[in-house]
This record gives sequence, C-alpha cells and structure tokens, in this order.
Amino acid sequence: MTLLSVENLVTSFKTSAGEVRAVDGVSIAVERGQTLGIVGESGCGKSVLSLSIMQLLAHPGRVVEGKVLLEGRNLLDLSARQMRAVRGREIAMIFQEPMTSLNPVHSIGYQITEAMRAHEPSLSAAELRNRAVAVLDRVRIPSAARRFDEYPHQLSGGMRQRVMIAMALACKPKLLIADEPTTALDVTVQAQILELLRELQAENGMGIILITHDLGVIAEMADRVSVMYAGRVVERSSSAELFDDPQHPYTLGLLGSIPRVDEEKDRLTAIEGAVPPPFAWPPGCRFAPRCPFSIEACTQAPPALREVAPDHAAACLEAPL
Amino acid sequence: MSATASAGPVTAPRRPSAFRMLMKDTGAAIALVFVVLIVLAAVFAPWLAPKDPYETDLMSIMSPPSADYWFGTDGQGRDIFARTLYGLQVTLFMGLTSLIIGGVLGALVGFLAAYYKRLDGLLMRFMDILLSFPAILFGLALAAIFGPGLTSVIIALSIATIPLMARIVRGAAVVVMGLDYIEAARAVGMTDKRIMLRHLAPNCLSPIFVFATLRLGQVILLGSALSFLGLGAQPPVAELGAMASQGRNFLFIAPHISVVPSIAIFAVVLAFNVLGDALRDALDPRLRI
Amino acid sequence: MAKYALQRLALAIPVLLGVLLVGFFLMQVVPTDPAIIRAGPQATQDVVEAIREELGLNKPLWQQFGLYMWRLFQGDLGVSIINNVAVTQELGDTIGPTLELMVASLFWSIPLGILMGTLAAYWRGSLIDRGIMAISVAGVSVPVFFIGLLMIWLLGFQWQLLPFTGRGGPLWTMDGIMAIILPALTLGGVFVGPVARMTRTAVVDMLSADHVRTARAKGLNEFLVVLRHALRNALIPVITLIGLQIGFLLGGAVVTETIFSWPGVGRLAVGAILSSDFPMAQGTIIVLSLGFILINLAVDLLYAVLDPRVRLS
Amino acid sequence: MTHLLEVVDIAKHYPSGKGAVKAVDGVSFTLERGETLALVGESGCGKSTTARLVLRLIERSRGTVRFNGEDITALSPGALRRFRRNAQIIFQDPYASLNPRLRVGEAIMEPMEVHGIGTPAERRKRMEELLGLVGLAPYHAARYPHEFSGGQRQRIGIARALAVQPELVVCDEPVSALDVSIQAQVVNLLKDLQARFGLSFLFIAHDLAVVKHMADRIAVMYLGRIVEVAQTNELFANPRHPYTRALLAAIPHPDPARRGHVKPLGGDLPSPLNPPPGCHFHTRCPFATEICRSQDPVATGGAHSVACHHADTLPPMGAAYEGHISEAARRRLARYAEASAARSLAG
Amino acid sequence: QQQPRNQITIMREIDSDRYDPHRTTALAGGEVLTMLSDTLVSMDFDMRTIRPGLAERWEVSPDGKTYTFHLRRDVTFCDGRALTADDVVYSINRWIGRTTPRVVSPVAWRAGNVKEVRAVDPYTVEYELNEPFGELLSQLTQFFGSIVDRATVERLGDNFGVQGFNGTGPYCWASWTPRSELVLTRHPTYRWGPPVLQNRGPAHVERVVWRVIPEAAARVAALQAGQADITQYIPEAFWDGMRRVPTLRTSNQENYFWDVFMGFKVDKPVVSDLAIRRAAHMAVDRVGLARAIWSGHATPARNIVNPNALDYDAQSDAMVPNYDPAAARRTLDEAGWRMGPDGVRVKDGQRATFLMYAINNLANQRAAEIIQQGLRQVGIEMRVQLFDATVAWGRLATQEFDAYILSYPYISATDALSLYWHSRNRPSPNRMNWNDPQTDAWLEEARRGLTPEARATATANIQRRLAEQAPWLTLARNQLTVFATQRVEGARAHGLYGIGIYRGLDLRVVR
Ligand SMILES: Nc1ncnc2c1ncn2[C@@H]1O[C@H](COP(=O)(O)OP(=O)(O)OP(=O)(O)O)[C@@H](O)[C@H]1O
Ligand SMILES: Nc1ncnc2c1ncn2[C@@H]1O[C@H](COP(=O)(O)OP(=O)(O)OP(=O)(O)O)[C@@H](O)[C@H]1O
Ligand SMILES: [Mg+2]
Ligand SMILES: [Mg+2]
Repeated sequence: MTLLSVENLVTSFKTSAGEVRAVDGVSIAVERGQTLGIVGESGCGKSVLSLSIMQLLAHPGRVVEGKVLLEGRNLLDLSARQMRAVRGREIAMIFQEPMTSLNPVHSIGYQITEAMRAHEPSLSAAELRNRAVAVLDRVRIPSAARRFDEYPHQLSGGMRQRVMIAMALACKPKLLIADEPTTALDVTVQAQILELLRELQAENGMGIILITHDLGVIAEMADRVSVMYAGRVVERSSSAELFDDPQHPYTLGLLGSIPRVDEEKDRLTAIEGAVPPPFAWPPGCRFAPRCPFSIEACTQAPPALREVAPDHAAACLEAPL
Repeated sequence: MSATASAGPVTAPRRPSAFRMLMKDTGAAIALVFVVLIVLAAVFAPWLAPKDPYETDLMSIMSPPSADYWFGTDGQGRDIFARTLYGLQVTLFMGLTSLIIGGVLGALVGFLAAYYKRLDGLLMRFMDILLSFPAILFGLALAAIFGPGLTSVIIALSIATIPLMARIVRGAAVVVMGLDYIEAARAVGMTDKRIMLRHLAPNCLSPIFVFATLRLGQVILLGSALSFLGLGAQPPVAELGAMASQGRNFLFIAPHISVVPSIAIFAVVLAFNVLGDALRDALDPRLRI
Repeated sequence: MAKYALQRLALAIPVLLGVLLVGFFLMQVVPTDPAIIRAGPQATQDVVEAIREELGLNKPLWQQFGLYMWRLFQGDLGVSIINNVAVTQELGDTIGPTLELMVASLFWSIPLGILMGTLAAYWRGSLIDRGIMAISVAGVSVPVFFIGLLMIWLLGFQWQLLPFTGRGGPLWTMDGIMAIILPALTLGGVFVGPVARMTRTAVVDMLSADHVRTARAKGLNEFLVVLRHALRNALIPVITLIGLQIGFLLGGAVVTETIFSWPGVGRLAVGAILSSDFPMAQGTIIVLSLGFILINLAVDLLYAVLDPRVRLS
Repeated sequence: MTHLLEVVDIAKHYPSGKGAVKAVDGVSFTLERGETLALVGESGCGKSTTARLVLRLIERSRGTVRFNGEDITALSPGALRRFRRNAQIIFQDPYASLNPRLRVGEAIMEPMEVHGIGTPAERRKRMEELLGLVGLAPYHAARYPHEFSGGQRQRIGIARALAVQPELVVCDEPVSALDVSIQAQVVNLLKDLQARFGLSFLFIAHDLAVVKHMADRIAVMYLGRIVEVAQTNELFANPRHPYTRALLAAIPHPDPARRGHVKPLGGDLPSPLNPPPGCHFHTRCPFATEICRSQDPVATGGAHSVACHHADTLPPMGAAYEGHISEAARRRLARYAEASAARSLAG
Repeated sequence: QQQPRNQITIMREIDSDRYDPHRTTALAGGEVLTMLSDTLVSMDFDMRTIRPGLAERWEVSPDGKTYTFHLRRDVTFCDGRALTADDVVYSINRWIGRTTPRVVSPVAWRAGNVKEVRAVDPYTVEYELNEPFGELLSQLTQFFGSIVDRATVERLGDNFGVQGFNGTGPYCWASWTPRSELVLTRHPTYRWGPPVLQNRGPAHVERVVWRVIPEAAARVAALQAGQADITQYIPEAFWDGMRRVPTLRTSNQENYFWDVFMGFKVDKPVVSDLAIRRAAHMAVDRVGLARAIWSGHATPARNIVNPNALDYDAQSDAMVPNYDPAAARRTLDEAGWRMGPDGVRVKDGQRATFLMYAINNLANQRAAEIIQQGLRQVGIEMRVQLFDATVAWGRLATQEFDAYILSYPYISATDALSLYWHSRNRPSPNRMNWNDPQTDAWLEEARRGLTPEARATATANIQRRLAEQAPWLTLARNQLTVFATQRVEGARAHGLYGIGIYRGLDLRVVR
C-alpha cells in the first residue's frame, strides 16, 4: 500500500482579497523508502501542501477538498487528538530555517525528549535521555551526551538542522517531510545534510517528501518528482525521466534558467515575467501568460495532468513536446 | 537566503492607505471621530460652554445633572459641563505641549544615536539614565523644585517622554539604517543631512506617529494624576484631574463631581489608545508593544 | 550569567550616580535655604550661619557633594524640616507598606494579565479576544484615581465590604489583609491591562513562530504547545516590558497611597512636597528611584534566567 | 596602465566583547576594466565586508584600496564624493534596497541630482532611458517600490546604480534572493549591460554555477582571506586549494546520473571571532599537517594563486564535472529558447 | 472590621507639626495635648465656668494681680515622677519665654502680663501679674498652659513633642508617625481629672489612636463602617445624612466660638484702601457661603464677635457692610477704581488685585474660589495661594501676602480682640498689621477689665471701629458636632479652642 497519497487536495485561505486557493487540486504519492521531490518557485504552494498534510495550517488556511491517505487512512477524518498521535510519531517534519525552528529557551535535549514523551509517556527520564543521546549520535552530532544540555544558540546552523532531524527521527516516523531543509545552509553543509538524510533513509526505510526549489538537490536526492507551479502539479515523473525528458514548458524554463557548470552559455534561457500572486492566478493554464508555447486554448480551461509517457504526466495541452 | 523573497506581486493592488485601513476598523473610526470632537470641543470651549466655568452659583451646590446643569454642579456651584470643556482644553494643552517638546527632543536624540554610531552609546546610556526615573518621579521632583503647577507637570512629562521617544526612534532608525537603501544613498555620495532627512526620517514616521498617539494618552493620564495629587494644575483652574480631586471629598453625596471629570479623562485617553492601536495595526503591525 | 549580571550592575552604576546627583541638585535648586528653614522664622542671622556651618553649606559645591555622598553612604539623608525626624527613619517606616502594596498588587495582576493575554492570543480574533482586549485597553486608559474612587464608593461605602482607610496592620493579621485588598485591587487594576496587552502581543508573535510549528509537528498537545513554547518564550519580552512598566506602577502607587491613606513612601513624598519639606522630598525621590532601578535590575536578571541566550553568553 | 581596482592587504576588524571579529583579514586582488571578478565563499566569510571596504562604505582597519591608481582610503570628503560617481553597488535584498517612500523615478534620479548631473529635464529623460535599459517602462517611474516584484526591484536597483555612469559596479549577491526564473533574467541583464557599457563587476555570490556563468576570474574566500584566485575555467578545471575542491565537490548538479557524487566536507565554518591559527582551513582540511596548524600560508602562483602549504603536492582531483544532458532535453531547451526569443521580439 | 475592645480611634484631617504646648497653636496639636497633659484649671461645658484642674483651689488677690494656686498632691507624670510647684513654674515660664533655651510661644500674651510665677512650697504656686488680667483663669484652661516635665523637655530639646512627651494627662505618648497616626496609652495611675467630666480617672480605654485621614469621604465612610470611632472632622455637607445614620451618635456644643475670617493687611497696596475692603465685604455673599461651604451648618456672620460671646456689641453688627454687589461696585466707582479691560479695576495705574494666603484644606479651597468669584464680579482680582498646613503657619507669619483666610477659636470678645488687634501682636497673629494706639488703649482697658461695664464699653468701641474700618471680613461662625459610633460613649463635644473631646476621660467602649 502506498505510504502516503494525497488526492486532489485543495487548501484555501480566506483573505481580504477574497478566497485564495494556495493549493488547488494537488495529488502526490510516496512509497516506503522512497523520496518524493517537490520542486517549484517561491509561493507555488509547496509549504502549504506540506502543512496541509500535517494539518498544521495557521488560522485563515483550511483544507477544503481532497484526501490525505496515510497507509489508506484518511488523515483529514481524524480527530484533533488522533492527528496529534500521527504527528511526530508517523509523520515527522523538518523546516527550512534551522535558526528559528528550534525553541531558543529549551535545551536541545529537552526538545528531543519532549517529542518522545508526547508519544510514549511511559518512558522514564533516564530512558528518554539515553534514547535522545542515541538519536543525536545517529545524526552525527559530536559528543552528543554533552550537547544534550546545550541550547540552540550554541550550535551552528548545520548542527541545528541535525538536531531538527534528530527530533524528527526520535519516534521513528514512517514518513519525513523536509521543507527546504538546506536552503538556509551553505553548500558544504547542505551536502552534509543531504548525505545524512540519504543514510538515514537507507537505514530506516522511511518515505521522504523533500521540498526544494533547487533542481540540483532534486537530482541528487529524489526518486520521483512533482513540479509545482501556482498551486498545481504541472509535471510528475521519476527524477531521471524529468531531467532526460522534460515535458512541461515550465520545467523546461526552470532547467533553462539555471546556469550549468558544465556548459558555456552566453545567455540563460529565462522565463519571462514573474509568478503571479494567488489572487491573480489566471483561468486556464496558470503558466500560459509566461509560456512561449501557449495557444488560445491554454487560457480557456486548466489542462489536466495526463500521462504523456509511461509513468510521466504533464499538465500541458502541447505535451508531449 | 532562500528564494522566498521574490513572491512579491507584479502588479499588486495598491496597498490601501493607512487612513482607509483605519476607517475599516469600526472602533478606530469611532475613536478618530471622537478625538476630533474632543479637540474641537476643547478648542471651542469658550463658545460651546453654556456657562462660565468659574461662575459660582451658591443656590445650587453639588446639584446632580439636570436640564440646567447638564453634568451637575460642583462643590462651589460651578457648572461641571463648562468646566469639563475647559478642562479638556487644559488637559490637551498639557498633553500636547509635553508630547511635542519631549517628542521632538527625543526623536532628535534617537536619530543622532542611530545615525552616528559613535554617539550611540553615550546618548543611549544617557537616555537609559533618564528612563530610570519613572515619569511620576520627574513630576514629584519638579513639583518639589518649582512648586506645584502646570508648568512643572509639562516639564516633567516632556523629560519623561524624551527617552521613550528616543528609544522608539532609535529602534526604528537602526532598522532602517541597516537597510540597503541607506547604504545605497551613502554609496552615491549623499550628505548625512540629506540621508537623514530624505531617507531615514520619512521611513521612521509610522512608529513615531503610533507612539505619539499612544503616548498622548499616557501623558494625559500622568498629568491628571499629578494634578489629582495636588502637584499639577492648581485650583480654580479647571483641569480634569484637579476637578476629580476636589470632588472626591463629596464622593458619597455627590459622586458626579469626581466621576464626570474622571470619565472625561478616561474617554479621552481611551480614544487615543484605541486610535493608536488601530494606527499601529494599519501602519506597522510589527510595532505592537 | 555572572558576567551578564556584573555588566548589568555596572550599567546601573551611572544610573545610580545620576539619581544621587539629581537628588543632590534637587536640594541645590530649591528656592529655600535649608539653613533658614531649619533655624525657624525667628532665628537670628548668627544662628542661621551656625546651621549653615553645621550643614556644610558654606563649602564649595563639589565638597558639598562629597559630604552629601558621605552622609548618604552612612544612611544619613538629613532630617525633616517639619518634625526633625531623620529622613531615613521615616523612609524606613514607609517603605514596608509601599512594598507590601506593590507586591500585593502585582501578586494578582501579573498572573491575571498574563492569563488574559494568553487566552486572547490563543483565540485571536474571536469574541474572547475582543472582550479581553476591550477590557485591557480600558484598563490602560483609566486613571488610577478613578478606579480607586469607584472602589471606595461602591465596595467601601455603598456595600461596606472592605475598609479603605489606610493600613490595617501587618499582612499576617486579618485586619492587615482586609485593609490591603482595595488598594491592591486599585493599583493592580491599572496593571492588568498593560500586562494583558503585552502578553497577547508576545504570545501572538510566538504562536506564529517557527518553533511553535515545530512543537506542533512533534505531536504535542495544545496546552503544552501554548505553555512551554509560546508563553514560555513570550515571557521574555513580557518580563522586560513589565520592568519598564514598573514606573507606571510607581505612579499608580503614589496616587493609590494618597487615596487610601496608605502610609507609604508615595504618600510621604506627596506630603513632603506639598509641605516643602525638601530633605524629606529628596529622600523619597531617591528611594523611589533606587527602588525602580533595583526592580529593573532584578527584571534584567530574571530575563537572563529565562533566556539561555543571555544566560549562557 | 594601472588596474581599475587594486586592493592590497585590506582588513576589517570589528571590535567585540572578547577580541575582534576579523571579518576581513588581509585580502588582496586586482580588477581590470571591463572584467568581472567574482568573490565566492560561504556565509560570513567576509564577502560583503570586502565589498563595503572597496567602496569605502566602512573604514578599513588596514590596507589600501586603489581605484584608477588613486588611494581611496585617503580621500577627502569631497574627493570621496567624486569617487562615488565611479563606483556603485547593487544589493542582495530587493526589498531593502529601495526607499519605500520614494517613487521609483525619484530614486533613480536622485544620484544624478546629488552629483549635479544635468538639468531636471535631462535627468528625467535619462531616468526614462535607464528604465528602458533594465526592461521597465517609463510609466513605472511614478510608482512606489511596493508595487513591484522582487525581480523588478532588482532592476530598479541596477538602474539607480547605473544612473551616475560608474566604471565599477559591486554586485553583492544580486541574484541570491531571487527565484530561479527571475535570477536568470537578472543575470542576463547584468551581462548585457556589462557588454554594452564596458562595466567592471566585482561580483559576489555563493552559487558557483552563477559565478561560473558570470565571472572572468574567481576569488575564493574563506574566513576573511582569499585562498585561491584563478581564471574561471582554470579554477573549475584545476582547483588547487582543498577548500575550493570541497566547494566544487559539494555542488549538487541538476543531473540524476551524477547522483551521489557529492562529497561533503566535514565540520563547520569556525567563528571569525577566533579563527584557527595557521591556515584557517586546517580544521576541516583532509590534507592538513603540522605546518598548517602553525603557519599562515602565503599566496603563490601568479595568475592562478593559491594560499596552501600543500598546493603543489596535493593529489589530482580527477576530472572536473562533465555534464550529461540528454538529447531530448537539449532539443527542447533550444526550442524553448527560440520560442521565448520569438515571443519577446513579437511582444 | 472591628477595633480592639480597649482601643478607640479618633480621626482627623491633618496632623500637627509638633506636640509642644508652648510651640504650637494648631488645633491638631491642642486636641492631643489636652489628653497628654493637664492645666491648672479647667473649663466647663458652658464655656464660662472655671473649674479646678491640677489646682484644687485658688485665690485671687483683691487688686487682681496675684493668683495663688494650691496644687493637688497626688499628681504624677507619665514617667511616674510626682508633680510639684516647680513644674508649674517651669511650664508657665516656658510658655511666656522665660526659660533657656528660650521658647517663643506665639500666644505668650495669653498668660497675661506676668511679673513672676513662684513656687511658694511644693504644692503652692503664686502667679503674679503686673496688671490685672480678667481673663487669666479662662486662658489657663487652654492647652498652652499645659504643665510639662522639665527633664523631658531638656532631654529632647527640639524634639520635645516630636519624639516624645511627658505630661500629667490621662493618656501618655506612645508613638507618632507624622501625617499618619499618633498613639496614646492610658496613664494608669491617673485620678485627678477635672470635675467637669464624669470620670476622674483613670481612663476607661487603654489606647487612643489619633489617625490622620485627609480624605473627608474616607472619614465619613470609616465612621459608618466602624473602622474608627470618633471624629469632629466631618464636612458639614455630610451632617444631615450622618445624623440619620442609626449606628452613629452626635454631640453638639451650643457655646462654640470658632470663626472663619478673611483678614486684610491694612498697610499693603490695594487692600489698604478702605473702599476695597468695604467693597469686598459687599461682594461676598456670606449667607450663600454658609449654605454652600458649610451646608447651612454655619452661621452667617457680620461682626467680629459671636453674639453669644461675652461683650458682644450688637450695634457694630449693623455697621458691617452687607452683601450687595451693586453697592460694592458703586463704592469702588466712587473711590475712583475704574473698570479695566480685563475685568479688573484700576486706580492710578494700580490694578485692584491682591494675594491671599490660606491653609490648603477643603473648606478654604472652596471658600476661596467662591470669594474669588464674588470679588471678580465687582472688579477685584484675588489671587489665591494655598499651603499645606505644615508650612502655612510659617508663610502666614511673613509679609508676602495681602490677605489671608484663617479660622480661630475664642472664649470672649476680649479674648478674640486682644489676640488679633494689639499692635504688639504684629506681625503674627496681628497679620492685619493693625497699628492703632486707640485700639491698643481700649484693649488694655478691656483686659484689665476691673468692672464688667468698663470692659464691655471698651470692647464695644473696638468692635465698632473695626466694623467701620473693615480690615476683617468674618465669613462664617462654625458649629461643633462630634460624631461617634454607637460603640463608644462619652464623646461629648466640648469646644474649648475648638477641641471636640476634652481630656477624653469619659470615653468608653460599650460594645
Ligand atoms: N496565511 C496565509 N494567508 C494567505 N495566503 C497565504 C497564507 N500562507 C500562504 N499563503 C499563500 O499561499 C501561497 C503558497 O505559499 P507557500 O508558503 O506554500 O509557498 P512555497 O511554495 O512554500 O514558497 P517558498 O519557496 O517561498 O517557501 C503563497 O502565494 C501565499 O500567498
Ligand atoms: N558591523 C559588524 N559588526 C561586527 N561583526 C560584523 C559586522 N558586519 C559583519 N560582521 C561579521 O563579519 C563577518 C563577515 O561578514 P560579511 O557580511 O562580510 O560576510 P558575507 O561573506 O557577506 O556573508 P553572507 O554570505 O552571509 O552575506 C561575519 O562573521 C559577520 O558576523
Ligand atoms: Mg515554503
Ligand atoms: Mg553578504
């Protein structure tokens, strides 16, 4: 059974400018031991999607449609209490900003044990400590026992992100959602964290949803990829397939926009214009106004995500290109 | 840095003006109207007051509100309505004067401290020292030195406002100073004066505005408390705090003498506070204190 | 931490000096010659001169300041012009009741304010929030004396529930407790509003902070999230702001003491100023400032205790 | 012929509680006219500080900066103002780099006004030209910054920098805060402008791919010092400093075929407050020996200079990354580029 | 909450600056001093009859110049020492400024023109005057004549009556927190109370707490709530209401002479003008004032002397100008005071403005504002400066002001007049600077008072002269009512020098 599948999820925000569907009919799926990469530019709804899965949306946000099935169980049907038991225990999450995602006033040991205590209240203090030190060790924090009592501000950014990962792993979740876990870090540290995630996945066999806007990270980590644009998935395939055979014009645009180390080019192929804000999303294909291939029909109705090659879907009338 | 920053809209709808945002908040709109009314009432007190605020009617002492005396009369048979109007004038004058004196000086210090880092330590340490004296102590000290009176109160409140305004302005200005457009202005070779006047100050106005509105309420509260203690405006001057103080002797037989001016102070301060809160929400939600 | 504490202390020193200097100059600029006052209206010139000599008023200013500091150091703030009692003794008698009153007011107002602020923040935008915030803004707008007068009028006079005519005795006696209720309600009453507002702001900030999202993602229940992750962190700014607001409280205390005939420093100060008892006025002002500085110092240290970023650096 | 810019052993130490933060600690480089020199390195290594020192936006602790042969660290206020016409800066954060209270047109005209360039009418005309140059329309001049997207603001910032017709433009991470698609637009714009006006860029970035695309030469910084300088291609083909190698090895390439090639470097960046003695990099360097712990390495090697005790004895790194891009992808990218160019001509 | 059974709390509005009978003249001092000490003779409730005190009997020589007092033999001070004639001699001498260090009592003249006070034996005192003084015995009943212990006086020096006290009164000094609370404890061996009281001693209650509660409202409520037992300081506005409260009892004194007045310094500009002074009389509505400030519980006044007092002259009453603003304006017009643009009259470049000082209390504050308004209506500006009671006396002794409001108690016309109008008593209490040899002569005559007729004539002459010259505007005659809770008995209003509770021996807790 699929570990997690999200079906036709719609999340909306009530704002002064009206209702905004930040995530608009998104479906994704992750298997055990697999990494799903979600890539897209800023504001396309990646974080809202992950928070919707966790049901951690802040006030004006609300899931209005769809299903979030964790091993077949629809999380949207759970009570608040049941959902709490899922969070941290079955699905864990790490965030982009290691600087602010840890509570500065509690020791990192406390913050890790807190997660364990929430799900296994029977553990004694000593057990909690041992397990926390063990998990800190696992994420390669040097002299973990000593670090246990330190506070976030005493750690470097990379260390903090490791602590975040340790916290997420404390209860051995089946699925880890990593929302841009390395964006705030330097390349050398990013490489460390990515390697760590890969190792841990190999050990635990957990599923990972890795959110990023860096195609390099996707190539490095993901087994399957969903490309998001303006609240929708526009292309979905295996990672290899995406780079070898990109089908959606937006994906092409992204690939063209990044300078490649291995290539001498005078000009990058940029995408014209900018991502429109959610309240200004056009009808029809949302990429149409920026798309060099757009035709009249693109602006009429949103194109469905359809298979254009085996196990490779794109939401474009023109596809396969 | 992440790539989050560019989510800005290409053609955002024009940000609604602060005034519009204010008017959307019913409470704030009422407060604004109320503040305007109060100011008008204070300014036009001589024309609005149905009676002379100092005229004593010995035939109706401490009479409760009636058609003749809308808010009743005080212990000397004076019309409380008229006195309240004049009291608003005195109270607002006291509040505004000290706010302006203290605010201008404080803002100057704040800007200088933020702009010239070398002065920062010295100036702000000095402000800290000033801040170590609660306003009431300035009030007490000045009353001790110059004797009780409105002038003492105004000076005290001005001094007490300086460090607060300096901190607010410095806080805002330091943030702005850290922004790239200041650096850009320097890189282009602008003079300090030009940078301060054209780039720094205009971008610190919101917090100054918000603070001033909220502070006005505080200043009025403090000033009327000092008058209530007998350290401020001296009778027979119609000052709201002093009026409340006089009336408290008859609290049990004629509560309106104290209650009316107290409510007037309350209403004025409440209006400024509600307005200040709304302004803050409209201008800069991060300023919440 | 120790270093931080020392730093704070060091910062307090210029402030302290400032206070003392102001205290000193207070006596310099008062329009009355302390010697003449001390000597009484009928004294002859040579008696006044003798007193000037005795008080060191003939010496140059800096020497007088030295003398003043030296006397201060020995706990000598001079004697009251009115009744010749040592100022320090009067202060000693009145400081207890003032502290009593302040503590009693903070004792209920801070917890209540924090509770109200937290509830309002948690249900931000709801009716509860609006209700609490309306109460708070009213609370910060109401003159202390208005609350006091209402308390006296209703609770004291109309319903005769509680006394309001001064201190009833030590706090461990029933009389003492009964007598402090109304003043403490009055003084605390003006503090609830500010605390609630500050708490709400801070907790709202914290509730949208990333680490609170992390806590929720761990599966913590809401109570723990709010208590340990939002409120706990929010306390840091709240404590600082409370420290700053203590000045406000001090002002309230002076008024409250006056209305309730509470034999504290505030009332002593007002009385001394009104009766031009300059040494006493000076003493009370110095003591009130010192108290304020000490409280802020304590707040700063508490701040450090609450915030490991400060504590451990 | 002198260099356009010559920086000699410049340093900036910020006093702090214990000791000094050595944000920049002895940096030297040159920049020629029309050239782009990139400064790369991890966060906090002193790139922005160097940029500010070059423009004398902050006062140096030591060293000299010569612009057209003139030592700008010794300029009088008046001379400094003249210098500012010739050297401008573009910032990273598009939101902070524009005064929200100034209309965009005013913001662009202001530098000209300050330097007394032209009449008001001429300035207005030039401003409109500049707007066109960076891809905006004249009617944008009357708008406020908040009405623009991040990419557009970055363009406005560029227009403002170009308003005084500088020879040198310091770009402090001008694209790091932008989305990839926008980043490409700005990078293209900068390259166009450089070609058109013969600008010299001191280009600061941490993204090696962008740097490779932009720069003629690259200087790699680590903890306040430059560890390696070389021509771009030379650096990528033959990185000689262990740190440069680690940086290159850590880049995730958009190429699943190369999956797992990333070789992380151990450890964290030490604090500039008390950098390790000797070679700053020795704490993380796999090749470090005793000498590295005690002695500062000196830069050697002329055009390709390296500051490493073991530069000559390091094992070869192996072939530089050779991309694999599928035929299908390459073809589609080309089609996209064509279609895109066609559209923009038409539109 | 309830008071301890053996304690009575008496409330008042202000505190005294000190409790030294020879250095204070404040009522706040006197009311406590009558409990702390005794006088040679005592005053009955009729305010005329002199009764024994420390002296069980006395003789007056035929020429009226020598008084011989025979002291009780059982009297002791609070510290246990027995009272002897030397103590009396010392105390009287201290009062009249004949001890070292010299104490200057502002009211030394009340002791008469003393030649010598001698101890004939330990229990006999001879009090010899240079001239007869008809009022001597009444004056000796006042607290200025209190007998104090020399040793304590000398030990405490300036702090006598501040940090401690030692007297022979029914209560002893326990502690004083200025402006807050003064505690007295029972003098356990006291049994020499004046015969005007039912209880001759010792006192029924163990502790008397004098509590200062500046807030009138607080005093009212405290009394109603039983937090305090007795007070005479209830603003008249509350009297009617309080009289209806079943838990309270009241005691009135009919023979009460306490007047509120405004005095003019007749040698200061503006107020030196008789027209101004007379106009002021006509501009102030004393009937309205009595109603407004004292809620009708004060008698509107004209003449200086209370009609019930000895030697009151009815004819001069008619000479005092009545309230008539129109007449006031006319008077001023005639005197050449022209209305200025700001509503204040001017004459010879002099604005009709004067400065008035008074003690800062509620009644003065209110009265001042009303008078100010009344004067303004006729074109006279009165500037007001109020002082805390503790400083006011000092300021009132200066020449800084032009007029002042004060109130004072007296026993008879002679008493009242000789206090304020003898040129010898300038600058204080003769703050009017009244310097008239004729008045002085009449005063001497009245004081000597060999026959009642001669005295009455002399005092009548003074009253008429003052009515004519209008240096003094009597604002109202106060009434005395002591309020007490049902818990206490024996709180009978006395009124000597305005003191409500005399000696306090009859006070008793009944519930
Ligand atoms: N609280 C909110 N109220 C209104 N709109 C919101 C809210 N939160 C998010 N949105 C909208 O939802 C859209 C998606 O936001 P989201 O944070 O998921 O983007 P993202 O893809 O994670 O971007 P980034 O790369 O910047 O993290 C944004 O355009 C934003 O405007
Ligand atoms: N004003 C300052 N006071 C003290 N230290 C400073 C100051 N400015 C910068 N630093 C320190 O100097 C070091 C270098 O800073 P700089 O901003 O030059 O780094 P950078 O390479 O530009 O980093 P980034 O990539 O994050 O922009 C940092 O450790 C920083 O903390
Ligand atoms: Mg996101
Ligand atoms: Mg930088």
